[in-house]
Amino acid sequence: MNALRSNPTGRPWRIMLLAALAGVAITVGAALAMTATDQALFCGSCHSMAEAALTHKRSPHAKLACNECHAPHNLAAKLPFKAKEGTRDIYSTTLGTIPDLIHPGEETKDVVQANCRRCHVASTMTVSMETKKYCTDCHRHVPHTPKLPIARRSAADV
Amino acid sequence: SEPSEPMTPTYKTKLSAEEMKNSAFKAEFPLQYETYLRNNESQIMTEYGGSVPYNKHDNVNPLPEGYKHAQPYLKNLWLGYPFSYEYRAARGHTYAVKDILHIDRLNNYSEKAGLPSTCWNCKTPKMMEWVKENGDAFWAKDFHEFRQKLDVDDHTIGCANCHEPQTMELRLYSEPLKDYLKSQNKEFKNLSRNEKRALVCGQCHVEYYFQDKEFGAAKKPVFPWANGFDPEDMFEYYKTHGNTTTKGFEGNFVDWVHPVSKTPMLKAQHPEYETWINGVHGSAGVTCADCHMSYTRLDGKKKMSTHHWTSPLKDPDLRACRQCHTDKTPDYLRQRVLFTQNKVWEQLMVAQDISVKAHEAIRMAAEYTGPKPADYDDLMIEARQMCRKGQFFWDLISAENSVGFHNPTKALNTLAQSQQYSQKAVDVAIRAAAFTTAKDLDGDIKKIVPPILKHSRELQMDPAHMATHKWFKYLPVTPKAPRVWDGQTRLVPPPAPAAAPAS
Amino acid sequence: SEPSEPMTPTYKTKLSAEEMKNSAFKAEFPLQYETYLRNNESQIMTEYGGSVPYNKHDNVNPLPEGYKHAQPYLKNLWLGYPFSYEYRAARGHTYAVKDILHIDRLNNYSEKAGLPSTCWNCKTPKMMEWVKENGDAFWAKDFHEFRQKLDVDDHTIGCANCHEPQTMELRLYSEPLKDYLKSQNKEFKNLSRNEKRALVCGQCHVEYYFQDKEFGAAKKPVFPWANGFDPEDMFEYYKTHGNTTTKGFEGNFVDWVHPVSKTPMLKAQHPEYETWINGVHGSAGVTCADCHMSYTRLDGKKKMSTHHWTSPLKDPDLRACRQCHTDKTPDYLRQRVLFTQNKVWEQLMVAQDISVKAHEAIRMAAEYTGPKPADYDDLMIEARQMCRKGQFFWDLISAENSVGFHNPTKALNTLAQSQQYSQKAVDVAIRAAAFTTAKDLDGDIKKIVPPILKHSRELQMDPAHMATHKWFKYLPVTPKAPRVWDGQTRLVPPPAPAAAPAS
Ligand code: HEC
Ligand code: HEC
Ligand code: HEC
Ligand code: HEC
Ligand code: HEC
Ligand code: HEC
Ligand code: HEC
Ligand code: HEC
Ligand code: HEC
Ligand code: HEC
Ligand code: HEC
Ligand code: HEC
Ligand code: HEC
Ligand code: HEC
Ligand SMILES: [Ca+2]
Ligand SMILES: [Ca+2]
Repeated sequence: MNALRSNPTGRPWRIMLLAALAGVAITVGAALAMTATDQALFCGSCHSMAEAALTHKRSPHAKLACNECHAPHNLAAKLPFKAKEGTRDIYSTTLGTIPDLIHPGEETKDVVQANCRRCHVASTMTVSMETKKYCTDCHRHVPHTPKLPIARRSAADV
Repeated sequence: SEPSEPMTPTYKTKLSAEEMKNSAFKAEFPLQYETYLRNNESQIMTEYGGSVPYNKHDNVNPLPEGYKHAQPYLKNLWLGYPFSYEYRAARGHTYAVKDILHIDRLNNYSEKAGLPSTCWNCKTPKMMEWVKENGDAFWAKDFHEFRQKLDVDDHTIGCANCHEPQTMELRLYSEPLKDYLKSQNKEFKNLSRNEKRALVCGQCHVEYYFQDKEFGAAKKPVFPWANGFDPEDMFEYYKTHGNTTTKGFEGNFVDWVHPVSKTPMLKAQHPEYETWINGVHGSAGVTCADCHMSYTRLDGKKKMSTHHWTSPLKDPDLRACRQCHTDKTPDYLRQRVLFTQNKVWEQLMVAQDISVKAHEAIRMAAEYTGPKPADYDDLMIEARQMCRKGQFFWDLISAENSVGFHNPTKALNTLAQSQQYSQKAVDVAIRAAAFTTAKDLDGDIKKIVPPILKHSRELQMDPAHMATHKWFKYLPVTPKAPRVWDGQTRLVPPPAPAAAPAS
Repeated sequence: SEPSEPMTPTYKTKLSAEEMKNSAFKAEFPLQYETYLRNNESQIMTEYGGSVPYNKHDNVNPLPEGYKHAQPYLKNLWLGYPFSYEYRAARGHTYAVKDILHIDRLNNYSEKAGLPSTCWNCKTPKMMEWVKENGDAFWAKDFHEFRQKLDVDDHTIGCANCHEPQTMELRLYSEPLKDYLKSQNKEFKNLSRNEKRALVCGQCHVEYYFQDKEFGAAKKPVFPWANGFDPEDMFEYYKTHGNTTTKGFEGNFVDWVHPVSKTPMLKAQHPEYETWINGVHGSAGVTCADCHMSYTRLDGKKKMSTHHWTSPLKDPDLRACRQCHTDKTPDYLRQRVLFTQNKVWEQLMVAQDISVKAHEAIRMAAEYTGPKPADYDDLMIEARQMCRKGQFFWDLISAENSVGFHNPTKALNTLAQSQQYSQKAVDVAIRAAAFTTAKDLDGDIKKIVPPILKHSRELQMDPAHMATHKWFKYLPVTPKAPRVWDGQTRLVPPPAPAAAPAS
């Protein structure tokens, strides 16, 4: 199922794409590109991101860029992270191995968690909200409302 | 681009508005069609569900004939009713026509099927054609009349049952569901997309009955929902929607009379929709399609609804569930389903046993010849009413295909009620027999009334078989008759046309 | 600028490590203390829960004495046991000492309370002091000995029961829970915060029993969890943890013998923790504190855990629930809770009735003087075993304070099982009486054995009262005695000290 990990012939592709993407990120280097590729408009341009983009748009967090949550805030960590994630996204999209279930991986969850804490530091100062592993264990709707009926989040692709 | 509200994609096909053949849809929708063909998978089991059509009463033999989680008393409880001849676990939609053509519930040893054409209702899109041609006269026609009028693959449950062929919009083909919506002043096309994603299944996965002629077109299928979807609501409904004249049951709808206890019975069938509707998921708006038609990417790119309707637990990854339960592992979710199913199964077994005991208690009271209490007749009516109710409540959960998962609390509460009503039937029957039968009814029910493992239309013609169980003596041995139908094949020549009646 | 790293708040107080007084914490934690005082609210009810301490058996009188959802047979089922004198709905932690000082379960008409000091275990942080001073000799001491040794407000359940006063870290004060964790090779301080947020409640909101001296310190409280947390696990546990010598119950732990049926009984108490642990929420890691101590903002800014432990449904907005169920309205969630509670309540009532019938059936069989079946003695043992089990299973749900919400499927399954065991007790008792009692047991149980509405230690001294119910004749009329204790006040002078034994 997971071509990226199990298909050995995928390896050269992966390296090429990684190199290409990292190259773009470094040579353009402009804060502009960096910011643009953080936004809902960019991420949502991919069809497979439509559900996330829609639910995000309807949420109280709508004004945030996707990567306010989905990339490390610290630039040194953000660059390689974006390159790696971007490569994976493009790789899956172009090679047609988009999984049925796009699931937040461990790394995504940790990155997001750090960002929740970063923004909401004031809320978590007086009382420890780290009673659970993730903020979203309580704030289950943030921001993609995963418990809503599918028809209100998603539809088949044309 | 800005994300848009989720909408089913729209289509403009080259198909005719009357298209019924499944294969006709293949060219335009190769991916949906490919998943549709996966309904042919008929091997994989889960703990309680899955797709092997084993005999649902046979907990003795291994798969594919029996299964560990079978209910041994089914043939006893449905004695005298076609379901006692054969009842198997459901499998994929692509088998619907094949399976109905071979099921022993229909009389394949006679020119008369014993059941009306209504049986076709939930097996084929051809229904639309047949109802249009025959009007309400269709329902009461003999089932056999239409045996050869369809193709087993091309006309089994398929695209046209749920989609308008030219636009692929969801639609209803089902007459009883249309009638119900009309009675609620609702129109399918004005309902939300989410409601439609459950109602298309609610065309078939529902409790139904065949209308008595006094109430409209004879044998027309009707959904007994006027009072609501709960067991008590449907039971109340049946009290006033039939033509029975039996004392104490006047005006009741009755599916058949149990030959052992002479109780006017109800049969419940697959009430998935009614069970789901106020369950944990149903009330949260999570629809059948969310779990049984989750999105998949067949070409690795495009998202589409899988058209392989089956147990979502057959997928090791439980992807259907984890669209919503993103924070849970497949193993965790599976365990939670089992946490409910194990308990429901346990209570189902108990309810079944007491239901059998109720029939036996009533039989003994009916045959009791000693001095009777003054209110004997009333007691017998009360005992039979409780027996009817207890068994109907049991059957609503037994016939429901999720072993309680679609609505855990309703399932368990209904089974507890079933046990109470059946126990009440036992108590009242013992009272009617002036307590003389208490002793014989005490003890292990499996010994008092053993489960019937084998029974069929053919076996009922065999006096030796009919001597193997004490309850069989309440059934007639039927005359030996050759098999007339094997699927779509006639095995004996058709009878000479009846001479035109002299006029 | 970069926001600062979030820090889990830690505390370093000026309190002594041995601080027990609630008021001592006020200055350092005014907000938590303010919410703590809200536990004094004792007026608001929900459909099934809330904080009015009505009599839990009284479904006749209005609030505050009775309530529509009371269980009428409690005094019958607990006859001969202190619970039959008085049992009220729980209210806030701030009342714990007040309420135990006034409850009629303890004998206030005698120098001997009739119950050991173990009763103090879950009412006050003073426990830590008392256990330290007395060691394991503490438990078997008379309850009255400690009546005046604490302050009703300052020493009611409070901060020190759950927090280490100098750091405010969560800690366990509870001996039985420490013992249990030790038996599992676990240490509280190594557990996750999430587990701690349930275990601090699991110090008290659990089933317990007072140990027979053969098994260790006499009267020490123990949690019967060695086999697990389910009803069957605990029932099995009790089979081997007592000193009973009664035939058929050898080695069983027994709380008391029901005087009417002579059945060695078990009493279940508030098994919230055991019920929750494998329920929908418990298994998902949602803890007691998540629902009963949700974060709140008292001064409009600072967020803190509310220390008002009460029904989350008392809040019209159901804020505790909606942090997780953000997509649902309060009304929707309330209806879902009721969907479960209504069904559980219905089955609780039925289970209760059959349990009463079991005692009556056994009583009749015991008093039956006609020719007995050969296995009469064995049958009586079996009937009593089933009666004990049926009532224990009922009590586990009856005593649990959420009316099933903490674990809907386990609650309903347990009640169905209770009904089956109790019915089995009835059936076997009828068999033991050679079926002669079947007739007298048939019919409305409310008429055969009316619910006992009034009973108390004082009433039991009154022969006229003791003539008002047929079951009372199995109880001794107790000698008239003046009241000795009213709360912390002695009403009669202490007895002269016993003369020193001559040596
Ligand atoms: C406020 C923080 C936040 C923002 C903003 C946000 N996300 Fe997420 N995202 C999350 C969290 C938290 C999860 C994990 C969800 C879970 O565990 O259910 C997640 C999961 C995902 C997933 C995995 C699939 C899923 O639905 O669980 C995708 C894809 C995703 N986000 C894409 C996006 C896109 C695209 C945007 C912008 C349009 C976006 N996110 C904006 C917090 C955020
Ligand atoms: C080129 C199309 C495309 C774009 C643009 C895109 N994604 Fe994705 N994304 C995908 C695909 C395909 C997957 C599934 C990858 C897989 O799991 O193999 C995915 C997966 C994810 C996941 C879940 C994977 C995990 O490991 O947790 C997150 C979160 C996510 N994307 C966020 C984003 C964000 C944020 C952006 C914008 C910065 C973005 N995506 C832009 C195609 C895209
Ligand atoms: C870049 C900053 C930022 C990040 C990252 C972020 N938030 Fe927020 N969050 C906000 C802002 C700003 C608001 C207020 C939005 C409003 O009310 O308009 C908010 C609102 C909220 C609210 C209250 C509204 C609601 O939806 O209930 C919650 C809860 C919340 N955030 C939780 C989270 C969690 C959990 C995460 C991580 C998954 C997260 N936030 C990540 C900035 C952020
Ligand atoms: C929340 C998910 C969910 C929803 C919604 C749902 N189901 Fe199910 N369904 C299940 C699960 C889980 C099972 C149990 C499968 C098993 O035991 O293997 C099941 C079992 C079934 C079965 C039996 C399958 C088998 O293998 O025996 C049928 C038929 C069925 N459901 C139809 C429906 C219909 C019709 C609806 C809507 C009215 C519906 N379901 C709604 C999850 C769901
Ligand atoms: C209202 C719709 C409806 C009607 C009317 C209906 N069925 Fe079905 N039938 C179903 C559904 C849904 C299933 C699958 C679920 C199940 O088996 O419980 C099914 C399953 C079956 C099966 C395969 C499993 C089995 O039961 O052995 C057969 C055969 C069958 N039906 C025959 C019949 C016959 C004969 C009649 C007429 C007496 C009939 N059906 C009437 C909806 C219907
Ligand atoms: C039992 C009902 C049922 C049958 C039979 C059925 N479909 Fe569907 N179909 C649905 C539902 C439900 C949807 C989801 C519609 C929505 O979400 O709005 C759907 C969606 C679709 C879509 C829209 C894209 C997608 O994948 O969601 C297409 C195309 C489609 N079906 C084709 C077919 C074809 C071709 C057949 C026959 C091989 C068929 N359907 C048989 C119920 C059915
Ligand atoms: C036209 C009637 C009809 C409609 C509409 C219908 N079903 Fe069925 N369904 C059946 C019948 C009949 C069977 C049993 C076929 C057999 O066993 O031969 C069945 C079987 C099933 C099974 C069991 C498959 C297995 O592998 O065990 C599932 C699950 C199921 N249906 C779900 C659904 C869902 C979900 C929908 C709506 C999206 C739906 N059905 C719509 C009649 C229907
Ligand atoms: C479209 C969303 C959705 C899908 C798909 C879904 N669920 Fe749920 N599930 C919910 C919601 C909503 C609840 C109710 C609680 C809540 O609001 O979170 C719930 C509750 C549950 C519960 C707790 C109640 C109980 O019955 O014990 C379990 C377990 C569960 N789901 C399992 C499953 C399984 C297994 C599947 C797949 C067969 C599934 N769910 C599919 C949304 C979904
Ligand atoms: C998911 C939320 C949730 C969790 C987790 C939970 N409870 Fe509850 N609890 C409730 C609800 C809802 C009620 C019913 C209140 C009512 O009927 O008014 C309740 C009732 C109670 C009551 C009775 C309150 C009254 O007013 O009568 C007690 C005591 C209690 N819970 C203790 C606990 C303990 C101890 C735990 C952990 C072992 C726990 N609860 C876990 C939601 C929860
Ligand atoms: C293991 C802990 C524990 C022990 C030991 C214990 N209790 Fe309690 N008690 C509780 C809890 C928890 C409640 C609140 C829940 C409830 O009432 O069900 C409570 C409630 C009460 C109440 C108020 C409600 C009522 O029942 O009328 C009284 C009075 C009381 N207990 C007295 C006693 C007495 C007397 C004993 C000794 C026989 C005792 N307790 C032993 C935990 C305990
Ligand atoms: C029945 C148990 C219990 C009692 C009694 C109790 N607490 Fe707590 N307290 C808790 C729990 C549980 C938490 C949450 C701890 C966590 O999440 O790690 C908590 C948290 C706190 C915190 C940390 C900040 C916050 O609000 O979450 C403070 C301060 C505190 N309690 C003070 C007190 C004071 C003062 C009292 C007495 C008036 C008291 N507590 C009584 C259980 C209790
Ligand atoms: C030291 C023992 C003890 C501990 C620890 C304890 N409780 Fe209690 N709880 C009691 C007693 C005793 C009562 C009944 C007091 C009364 O009625 O006099 C009670 C009553 C309650 C009530 C009923 C209040 C009402 O308004 O009806 C709730 C809810 C409750 N507790 C929840 C909790 C939760 C949640 C925790 C853990 C955070 C907890 N308790 C910890 C002993 C305890
Ligand atoms: C145990 C449950 C729980 C966990 C874990 C949790 N929260 Fe909360 N959170 C709550 C509750 C309850 C509220 C509502 C408090 C109120 O508004 O009175 C809340 C409120 C909030 C709000 C609303 C606005 C505000 O500032 O009060 C934000 C933002 C928030 N939490 C962020 C977080 C973040 C970030 C984390 C992870 C570090 C987190 N939460 C973890 C339960 C939780
Ligand atoms: C910290 C998170 C959290 C809190 C707080 C919480 N829940 Fe839940 N709830 C869940 C989870 C997790 C499930 C299980 C299904 C799932 O995974 O979505 C669930 C399931 C449910 C269900 C479906 C199962 C059932 O029992 O019918 C209901 C209803 C429900 N919750 C009501 C409530 C109510 C009422 C409260 C407050 C008294 C509450 N919840 C508090 C997380 C929570
Ligand atoms: Ca029916
Ligand atoms: Ca106990």
